Amino acid sequence: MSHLLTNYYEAASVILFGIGFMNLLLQNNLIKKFIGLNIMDTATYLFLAAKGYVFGRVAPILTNGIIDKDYYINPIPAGLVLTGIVVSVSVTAFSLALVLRLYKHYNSLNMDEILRMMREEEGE
Amino acid sequence: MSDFSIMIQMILVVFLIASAIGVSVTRNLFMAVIVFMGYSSIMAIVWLFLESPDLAITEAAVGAGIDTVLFFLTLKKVHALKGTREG
Amino acid sequence: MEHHLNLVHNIPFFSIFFAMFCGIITPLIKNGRTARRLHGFMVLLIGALSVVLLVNVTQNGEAYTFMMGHFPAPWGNELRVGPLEALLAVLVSVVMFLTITGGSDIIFKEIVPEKQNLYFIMLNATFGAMLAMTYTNDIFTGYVFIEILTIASCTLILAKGTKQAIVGTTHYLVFGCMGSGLFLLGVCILYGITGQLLFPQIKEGVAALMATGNYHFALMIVVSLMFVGLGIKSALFPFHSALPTAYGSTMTTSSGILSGLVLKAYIILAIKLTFEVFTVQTLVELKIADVMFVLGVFGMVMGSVYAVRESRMKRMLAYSSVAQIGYIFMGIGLGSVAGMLAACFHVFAHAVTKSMLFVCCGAFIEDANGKEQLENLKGAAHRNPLAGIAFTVGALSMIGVPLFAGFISKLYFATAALEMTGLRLVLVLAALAISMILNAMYFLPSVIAIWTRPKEDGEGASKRAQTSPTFALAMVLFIVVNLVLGIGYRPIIDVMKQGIELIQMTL
Amino acid sequence: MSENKSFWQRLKSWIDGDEILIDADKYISTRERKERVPMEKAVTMERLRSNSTLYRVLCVAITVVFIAVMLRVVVDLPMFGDPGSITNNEVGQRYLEQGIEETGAINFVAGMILDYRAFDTFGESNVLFMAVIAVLMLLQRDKKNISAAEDQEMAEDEVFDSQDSKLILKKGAKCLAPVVILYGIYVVLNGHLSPGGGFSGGSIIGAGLILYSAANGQKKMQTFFTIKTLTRISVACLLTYCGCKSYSFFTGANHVGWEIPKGTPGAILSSGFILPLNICVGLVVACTMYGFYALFTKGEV
Repeated sequence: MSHLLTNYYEAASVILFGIGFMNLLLQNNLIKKFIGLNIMDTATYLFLAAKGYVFGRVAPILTNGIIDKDYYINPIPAGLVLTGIVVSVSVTAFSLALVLRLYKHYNSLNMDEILRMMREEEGE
Repeated sequence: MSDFSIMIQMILVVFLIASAIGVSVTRNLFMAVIVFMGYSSIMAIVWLFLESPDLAITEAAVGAGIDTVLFFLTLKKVHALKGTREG
Repeated sequence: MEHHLNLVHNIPFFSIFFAMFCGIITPLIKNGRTARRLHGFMVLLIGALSVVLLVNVTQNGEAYTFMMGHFPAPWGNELRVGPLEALLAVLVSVVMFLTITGGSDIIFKEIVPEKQNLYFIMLNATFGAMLAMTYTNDIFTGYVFIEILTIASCTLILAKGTKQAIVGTTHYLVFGCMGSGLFLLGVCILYGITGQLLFPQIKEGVAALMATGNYHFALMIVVSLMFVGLGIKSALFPFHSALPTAYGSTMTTSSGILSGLVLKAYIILAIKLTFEVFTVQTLVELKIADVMFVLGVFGMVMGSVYAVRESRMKRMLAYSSVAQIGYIFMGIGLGSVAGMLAACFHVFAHAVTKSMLFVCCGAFIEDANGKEQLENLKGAAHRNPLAGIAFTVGALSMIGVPLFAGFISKLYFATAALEMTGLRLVLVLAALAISMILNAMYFLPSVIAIWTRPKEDGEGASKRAQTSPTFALAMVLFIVVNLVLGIGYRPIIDVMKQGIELIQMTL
Repeated sequence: MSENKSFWQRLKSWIDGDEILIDADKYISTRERKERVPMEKAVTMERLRSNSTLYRVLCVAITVVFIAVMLRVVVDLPMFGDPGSITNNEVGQRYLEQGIEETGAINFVAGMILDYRAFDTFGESNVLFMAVIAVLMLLQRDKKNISAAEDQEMAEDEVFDSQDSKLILKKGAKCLAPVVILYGIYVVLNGHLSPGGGFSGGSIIGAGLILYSAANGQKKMQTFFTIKTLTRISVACLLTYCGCKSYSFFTGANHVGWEIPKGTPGAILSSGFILPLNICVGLVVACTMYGFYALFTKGEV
């Protein structure tokens, strides 16, 4: 338990991941599904960023001309997260465009309802 | 890191979880997007605390900016603004 | 490991960049036909170069790493090239070329003219991403290209532009996002416990962790997250539900690419992870292999059961893919080198066969004016005999009739199972037998149906449909490739063995 | 053709090929009847969902179990902020200690993503490009993607936009847009010197363009920024990116030498390819973000 309190960022990020994942999996409403996707992605990035942090060190940008590995935090997670954010904004835009098209054709945001309508049309 | 700073960070983390749960349970889509915008802004602050200013700038511009704009445009197009309830 | 590189060694790097380059430049080409020519040229060139590379690495018996930039292994990105990777690149090029050659008529018919060039951007990107996933030696690069592949493959599905296609894409995208999310979480935790991102370094880290027993539970969860993620993306049995909706709603050409290649790209990554990061022994020790084995066996049976129930051909083929993916995961789950070898060969056999079946199915549906119920396709083979023959070959290969590719992979699965004892042996053999019977139960009736002349309009139905020469060429080549895999499989197996040995040597 | 033929008779006629049709018909028709079954099964899942309390309880239960397993993993992980953690290894050390010498960038993160691990970043800019092409394919209006209701709605929006009902807002946005764009350009150009870089700066420029377009109407924007401009800028930037990286990967892997001069660390014109790459990424991102906005609102850029 005390571990969870020291690793509070990691703990929070897996909780957020769980919430986001279940939103993506189980929400019927498409917009909330994709908000869930975003929460899930940011949770992963929070986890990664927390892994790079070291107490008492500063951001990895040269300050006062000090070149010392024990002065800055680990730059790798920040770079990976930066890449990840780009990916998730692309996926978000794409998914919302899909939502727009679906609404145009089916007048609904409910995935189950849309699937049902599609099946009914095919059945005819 | 001082105790005070840790306390602030824990409060922020609690806010993050609270807004994530809020997004999941609310039935109003407009509210969900607003709460998600708040979530992204808090995330930007968290990244400042984690000494990653690059990420903070990016998250503020993308998560709280572009993403929210896209979500709102979608809501407008699907006539979900003005407090319409989800179907 | 300082290697003297000659020009041939640059081929993997060149292939990936040339494919992406063609993808980037295609928006400037407004004409879909020109874009198609550029795509065809690119795939042919890369295919030819991959053959050169394959010959070179097998003759020298070497595997090397290619630095992407000025910095060596733990600092910069790397590609890893060996016989197995080169062979996979050849496979991807061949299947891509044949599928698009055979299915391009449908592309030009179904997509509105102003968006045809966009479709080829996505094809080029899909190709580049698959090559990158085949060659990469870096787990995060793998993730980035998984995402490119997700977006590109979703666009291939929605290109048809009908509302069913949009629903199919959304369903597919939701599953794809879940898969990549889980994979990314796995990558992050793995980075947290090993501190590395490149395969060889992670392998050392994992070996050290296994030896000391630290983070045992975390490692187990990491491996499950990554394999479940890849499993969701490659439509492993309980996660397959997006596949029939997506394939049933889109053009058969896209389905052929997706089922033949895109699903395989995720599996290739899973196989690479098994060999180059976690090792087969670790998977067995962590019990992940057992889980994959069970899911694979279930997938083999359940996929076929669903397929038997299905009356629409495209959806039937989609469920058949679920079953075949089950075979591959069962092979990985056997936890032996022989099982992996069989799984690798099945990747080849299924890629070649399923894309051929989809292209034929597309031609049949085209001749039947877009109707895809099995009863509407009656007599389709008489309208288009070449497609009929190819479909029959594909069906026989799927069932596992000797002379065709599918038989050899089943043979190797059975051989791999004979090394096992007890329950596993029984399960594999039973699953193989049941699945073969079920395959026959749904493929034979469709073969019979397409070769049956409908009575009512006897003359109208036997009217020959016009087949373009490119389609004929693609069909003939598809059949030849299938026979080559089914008869002259020895050299291919040898190259795979060599590749696997080389990977295992470089610990 | 009677139903009660023996198996061997049917096999014989099947081999002879004269009665295939009947058998095939029978096969298909039995399969037709079975086809309804999976649909009804699928409906039970919907019924489960309609039973909302049970469904919600199940959702929460699954979430809690998943989170519990993951928390168990977190308990094992290295401590947060521990300098001795395994992630602080030789990889990060080299980025920090020799980064300036080897890349010329004093923002170590920029040096890492645009030089050490540039292949990932190349993939990342391609993801963006693919996304904008995908959105273009989805939302650009063509004969399969138009509806009268939508046309009418858009016409109404246009009338509403042209009224002066939101004058203060519009004037404010007009003043603010150039400042935002300028800040974005600053962030892009200083990517190797200060926090930010191509991606964040590009999104800020994109946000500025969106603001400008919202304030002045898309018509005015179209006078200088159309779909042609968008694709041309994106393609040109990505090709530059592709070219630069091909050069450095090729020379690096083959040990050719011919390195790009790094300049004085800290100066604006320094750090080899990083500045041009940041500019390229920034332009691509700005175009992409504005492209998303325009396609979402009007279905055209």
